[in-house]
Amino acid sequence: MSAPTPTATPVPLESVELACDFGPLKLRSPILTASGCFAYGQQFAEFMDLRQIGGLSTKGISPLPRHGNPLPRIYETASGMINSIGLENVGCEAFLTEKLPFLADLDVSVWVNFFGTDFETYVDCAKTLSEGGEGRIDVLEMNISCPNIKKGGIEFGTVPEVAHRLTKACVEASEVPIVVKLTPNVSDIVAMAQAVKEAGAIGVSLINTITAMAIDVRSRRSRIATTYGGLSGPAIKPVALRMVHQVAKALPGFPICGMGGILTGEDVLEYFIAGAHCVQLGTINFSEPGAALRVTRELRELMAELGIERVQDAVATLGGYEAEPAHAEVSPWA
Amino acid sequence: MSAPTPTATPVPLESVELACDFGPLKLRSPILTASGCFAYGQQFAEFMDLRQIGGLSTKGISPLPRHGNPLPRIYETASGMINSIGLENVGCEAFLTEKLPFLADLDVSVWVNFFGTDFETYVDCAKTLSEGGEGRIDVLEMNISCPNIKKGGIEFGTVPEVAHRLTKACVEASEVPIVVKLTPNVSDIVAMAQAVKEAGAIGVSLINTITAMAIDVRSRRSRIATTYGGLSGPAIKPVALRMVHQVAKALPGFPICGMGGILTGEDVLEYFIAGAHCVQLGTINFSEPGAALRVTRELRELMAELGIERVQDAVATLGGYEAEPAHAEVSPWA
Amino acid sequence: MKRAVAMAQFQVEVVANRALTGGYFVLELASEQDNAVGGAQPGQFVMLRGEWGRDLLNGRAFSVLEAIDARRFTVMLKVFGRGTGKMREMQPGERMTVTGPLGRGFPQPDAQPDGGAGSGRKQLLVAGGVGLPPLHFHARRLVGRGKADAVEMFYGGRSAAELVLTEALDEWGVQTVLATDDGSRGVEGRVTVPLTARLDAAAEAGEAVEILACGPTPMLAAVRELGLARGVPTSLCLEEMMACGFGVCLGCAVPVYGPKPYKYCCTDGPVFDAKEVRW
Amino acid sequence: MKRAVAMAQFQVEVVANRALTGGYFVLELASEQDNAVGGAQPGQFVMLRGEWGRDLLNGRAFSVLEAIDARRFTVMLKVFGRGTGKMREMQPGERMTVTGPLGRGFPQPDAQPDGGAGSGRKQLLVAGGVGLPPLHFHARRLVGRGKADAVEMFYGGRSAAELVLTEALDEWGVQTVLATDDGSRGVEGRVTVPLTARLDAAAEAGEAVEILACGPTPMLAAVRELGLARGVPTSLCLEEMMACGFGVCLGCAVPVYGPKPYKYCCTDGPVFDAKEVRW
Ligand SMILES: Cc1cc2nc3c(=O)[nH]c(=O)nc-3n(C[C@H](O)[C@H](O)[C@H](O)COP(=O)(O)OP(=O)(O)OC[C@H]3O[C@@H](n4cnc5c(N)ncnc54)[C@H](O)[C@@H]3O)c2cc1C
Ligand SMILES: Cc1cc2nc3c(=O)[nH]c(=O)nc-3n(C[C@H](O)[C@H](O)[C@H](O)COP(=O)(O)OP(=O)(O)OC[C@H]3O[C@@H](n4cnc5c(N)ncnc54)[C@H](O)[C@@H]3O)c2cc1C
Ligand SMILES: Cc1cc2nc3c(=O)[nH]c(=O)nc-3n(C[C@H](O)[C@H](O)[C@H](O)COP(=O)(O)O)c2cc1C
Ligand SMILES: Cc1cc2nc3c(=O)[nH]c(=O)nc-3n(C[C@H](O)[C@H](O)[C@H](O)COP(=O)(O)O)c2cc1C
Ligand code: FES
Ligand code: FES
Repeated sequence: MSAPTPTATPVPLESVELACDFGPLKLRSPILTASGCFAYGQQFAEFMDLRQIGGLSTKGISPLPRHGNPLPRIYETASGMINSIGLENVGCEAFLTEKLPFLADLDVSVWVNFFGTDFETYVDCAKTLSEGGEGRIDVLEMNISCPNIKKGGIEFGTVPEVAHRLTKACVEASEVPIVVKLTPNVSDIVAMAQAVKEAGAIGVSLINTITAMAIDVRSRRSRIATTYGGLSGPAIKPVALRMVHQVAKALPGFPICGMGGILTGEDVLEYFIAGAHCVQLGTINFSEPGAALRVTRELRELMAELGIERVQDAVATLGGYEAEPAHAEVSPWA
Repeated sequence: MSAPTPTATPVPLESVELACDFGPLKLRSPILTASGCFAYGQQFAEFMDLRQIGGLSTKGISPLPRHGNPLPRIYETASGMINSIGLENVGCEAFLTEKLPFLADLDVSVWVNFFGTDFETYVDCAKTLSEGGEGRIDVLEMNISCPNIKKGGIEFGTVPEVAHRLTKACVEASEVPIVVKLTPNVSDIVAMAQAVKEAGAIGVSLINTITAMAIDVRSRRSRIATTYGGLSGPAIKPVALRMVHQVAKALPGFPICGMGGILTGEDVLEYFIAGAHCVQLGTINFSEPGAALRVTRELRELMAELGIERVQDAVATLGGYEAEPAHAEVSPWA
Repeated sequence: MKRAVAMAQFQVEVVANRALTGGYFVLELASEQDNAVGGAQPGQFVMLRGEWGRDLLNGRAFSVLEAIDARRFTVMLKVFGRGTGKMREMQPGERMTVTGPLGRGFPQPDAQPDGGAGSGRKQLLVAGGVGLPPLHFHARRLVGRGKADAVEMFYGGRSAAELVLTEALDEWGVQTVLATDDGSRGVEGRVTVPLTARLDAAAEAGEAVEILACGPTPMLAAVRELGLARGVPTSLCLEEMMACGFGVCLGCAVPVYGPKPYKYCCTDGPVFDAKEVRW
Repeated sequence: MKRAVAMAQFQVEVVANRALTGGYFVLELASEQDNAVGGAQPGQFVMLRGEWGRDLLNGRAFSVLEAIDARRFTVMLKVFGRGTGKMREMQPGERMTVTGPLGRGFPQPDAQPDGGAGSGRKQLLVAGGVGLPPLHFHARRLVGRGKADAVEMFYGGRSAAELVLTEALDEWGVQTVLATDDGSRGVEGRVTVPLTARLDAAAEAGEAVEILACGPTPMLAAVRELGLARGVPTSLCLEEMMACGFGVCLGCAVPVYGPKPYKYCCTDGPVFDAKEVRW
């Protein structure tokens, strides 16, 4: 028997408050857009009023510009897609001069996703962005989880001690708070979150893509030139949600930015209940560039319907099931 | 530019040979059905001629019968489903007396999936099944990867040294060859495969389900009574295929039974090309109990079309991309 | 209560998709060859799936509403989630895959002359919402055998619009008590209100009755309480999440009292003796 | 070649789904309000997606075949995979989402009087298979401006059935050379056979021509070879895997010569100067 739904008292739409905290940060809305799925924002201005999103995470920035991987770089799979863009980006300098001003003007939370190719370039990048940002960057989102980069080592993202050391160095080099974006390709996501928390990250972003492949049986080649790519989209939502819940349970109160396969306001609420403090929308932006606003509207309506006034009222509120009545050979009804 | 498809010379349907080897085993067809998705086989006799499948893996057997988890136990997600059945099974004894005779009569490859709740019961189980099977069991498929079992420890499936020790003990206790079924919930699948190979397993089954969750936002509970369950179905195929390829590349020739989201003959061929020697069909059996035969037919037709006469002609044949012409500022065409 | 006919999987075409009030609709499905659903027992169900590709993987369970002949049958449903949403939009000519008939149906009023459930007692059919179809089918079958007076229907919904297919019951001469939460049709209140009165009357008159119920879980829990408190044999037709429908996924466990803690909704049920259900 | 009109995302309804020969079909789509595709340039494309749920996530790219008016336009396609398979089955009244118009179209024959591509040279349009729509649209536009003689069409397919929409070309008075692999219509052989003859004739006559080509990659590679070897300005309309269509996923990279190793099919193309393509 599924237990009956707890009856919620709806509240008026106007009393739903989306403003919320992410650790030390104030967000106007918990709905952000994800790195690599929103470029540097400009293109989306044609589709919506960007000031209504909570914030955005830029395409991952490295110290020097990068050109990305050979093609094919993307392939669609069941309820998801695989990508291996290769962390193509304009580099720190061009970012600061050409892209950041536009973002700063939006007055939303600006998360600059970044990475290096080794320990030193990670730290350099954090330092350069922190200094060059001149207060216009709200978060440095450190990507230690990209499956598509050859140099730099998978260990940053999979070995807690290595992640700890790297995070610590970047936190020390940066005035801007650091959120570490973790890869799901690990045995123990909690150990990773714990390690970067202790190193001074103000929160974690969960999850990056899951390493994956697809094969063209006619050409007998991977559908992705670099053989493997990262799986995103609704297919991975159940895995992402599980990891968010694991981390939220193990590190209560530690801010989590949840992502993976969000398509609707209901998906967002699932992430809150699991323990996320804010979320990012990724793949959906490609097919529906105005998705962040629709999802915001849906979330607001759903919160009103379910009587949830503030985002934090829902965060980490997963309940359990009542135990079934004890088993007995003979029915008490007999 | 996607390179042109290599032109294949079709062969007649009759010359397609599905019989193949899996290490020391001879399989009549590489298409088996997966543990937990085929019960003990009987129910499927109403839908198809079971003698036409390559073999089947039984529901996981433990030394003693188990009753399984409270409900809800299953939930559908985007292109997949989550389950937490709780390894319900009839136990070794009832399996040997009540279920095995039916399977032995089918004259297909009988894989008995098994597990214990700790080191000793794993070994016990292997021994009991090996002895009690009296030659009617072809493979003991050791499940060290079930996300739904509380006792027994996640370490069996995630720490190579622990998996090695356990596998070694079971191999020594059993006359029947052991295939170890690995969990995808690890940072390094190759290390796991390597460990069980060195312990004497004749092959690995890849992959079991990915730990996952979904939330009912109205009741604020997990859709699964035990909070987490295992994700299966087409959603996970890209992850499974990647792991099969990683292991096949690292351990050439080591038999791999591939599974995860197979729906079509083309899916099967993808697994072969990635490096699987045979495959299992799981979730598809629920909605289409005759799927194994349709998929067999599709595979045969596709092999004929592509001029692949024997299964092993396709195994581990993934090719690469030609390099793009070197980049230059000035076009050679200019 | 053994399965009456062999189950099988077969293709059907949507013949009609008829809207009723209250968001309910009836799909009429037909196969090219005779199918086993023609011989379905009331309470048995089918797993249905459209040509939906890689998402919406598993079939959806629906009670048979009517086995029209050896090739045609109907189900009644409303939009619940994605699968039923797609079914609402289906057009005549579209194809679906059916597995069934599955499960065990309701006890027959004359099936077992040994004094247990189904022993010639008057059957009080208690239906709520999408719980109507199997009981409607049950009534139809008995009417077809000239036994309209073997059953009485108690049928509840939130409002008049949610009570559907009642004309047929009238036509058949099946005594029917309707109840709506808002009083817009029939008795005002839950269906358990008139049912209680009926049970009390039966007890007073020493009349042998039994209950067959299908509907939302809270309703079934209340009906069980009422029935068993009075020693009235009570059968509940349950719904659980199902992936396969034929006993292999073990997803549809129903907690029970008895030698084992679980039975399976799809193969042991969906109709269970209220006494054995462990809620 | 800047984007002529702002792109946007909007809803359309399928007005008609017309089968042609060879498995091709034309979808006519209409929005309730004026849409920007009405002002599309030939060579620009749209991303289309039906109400397909959680699978088939991204839009599919299709060249505009005709911008009928400010609300209606058509695309021409054939079944390639799952998305186009669903589109084949679409019925009038079904809804789709459109993003577009996207990308940069073909050079106009009179656009640039500076001697570069599009400088009043005669345009040889070379189409193969699903490469027809943008060139057909281009010819239609020029005809509409009374310039049927600014273009000549070279159109190839495997067999007669694969050559579609040729009546319109005849009607418009566009000089057209057809070629089929099996000789069932027009010249026997690849479309490059008559194209070679035409290029050689132009060279001999000192006639200024340019090539605009769209079709399968091997055809484009051959056309590039022919054109550039003779110093003929050549534009290729390319296809790459696309997720977004508007420059944010970086999935549709095209390897090029120039300051950077990649350009993007969706924003820098789909029409590229053959010289810059790095194949
Ligand atoms: C024996 C039986 C008979 C039924 N008879 C009817 C009927 O006659 N008319 C009717 O309207 N409904 C009936 N149902 C309920 C019907 O199966 C669900 O409404 C339907 O599965 C919901 O599918 P969905 O895709 O719209 O919902 P979603 O929420 O999108 O479905 C997600 C998944 O959950 C499963 N699921 C969700 N709810 C249920 C449920 N209640 N029971 C089983 N699986 C569920 C679906 O099958 C699917 O796998 C019956 C259920 C059972 C078990
Ligand atoms: C600029 C441009 C214009 C096009 N114009 C036309 C046209 O007018 N008529 C026509 O029939 N086809 C055209 N195509 C090709 C068309 O986009 C593909 O045939 C279509 O995307 C295949 O989708 P599917 O779902 O059937 O295939 P699937 O193989 O199921 O698609 C899987 C994924 O791959 C992508 N994909 C597959 N092939 C291509 C491709 N060639 N280009 C881009 N993405 C692809 C799909 O968008 C989808 O995301 C055009 C492509 C581009 C890039
Ligand atoms: C095309 C593409 C490019 C991406 N690039 C980056 C990146 O540069 N840095 C990063 O941290 N994550 C990147 N991601 C991962 C997303 O930010 C996000 O974590 C992931 O896609 C899961 O969310 P989704 O399922 O909503 O897309 C990329 C994802 C996609 C699909
Ligand atoms: C309901 C269900 C029960 C399962 N039970 C078992 C099990 O007992 N032992 C096991 O090793 N794997 C079990 N599996 C995992 C499958 O055998 C298979 O590895 C997995 O589902 C991936 O394949 P698929 O995507 O084709 O389903 C189960 C899967 C499902 C869906
Ligand atoms: S639904 Fe699969 S066992 Fe009942
Ligand atoms: S399709 Fe996304 S950048 Fe071109």
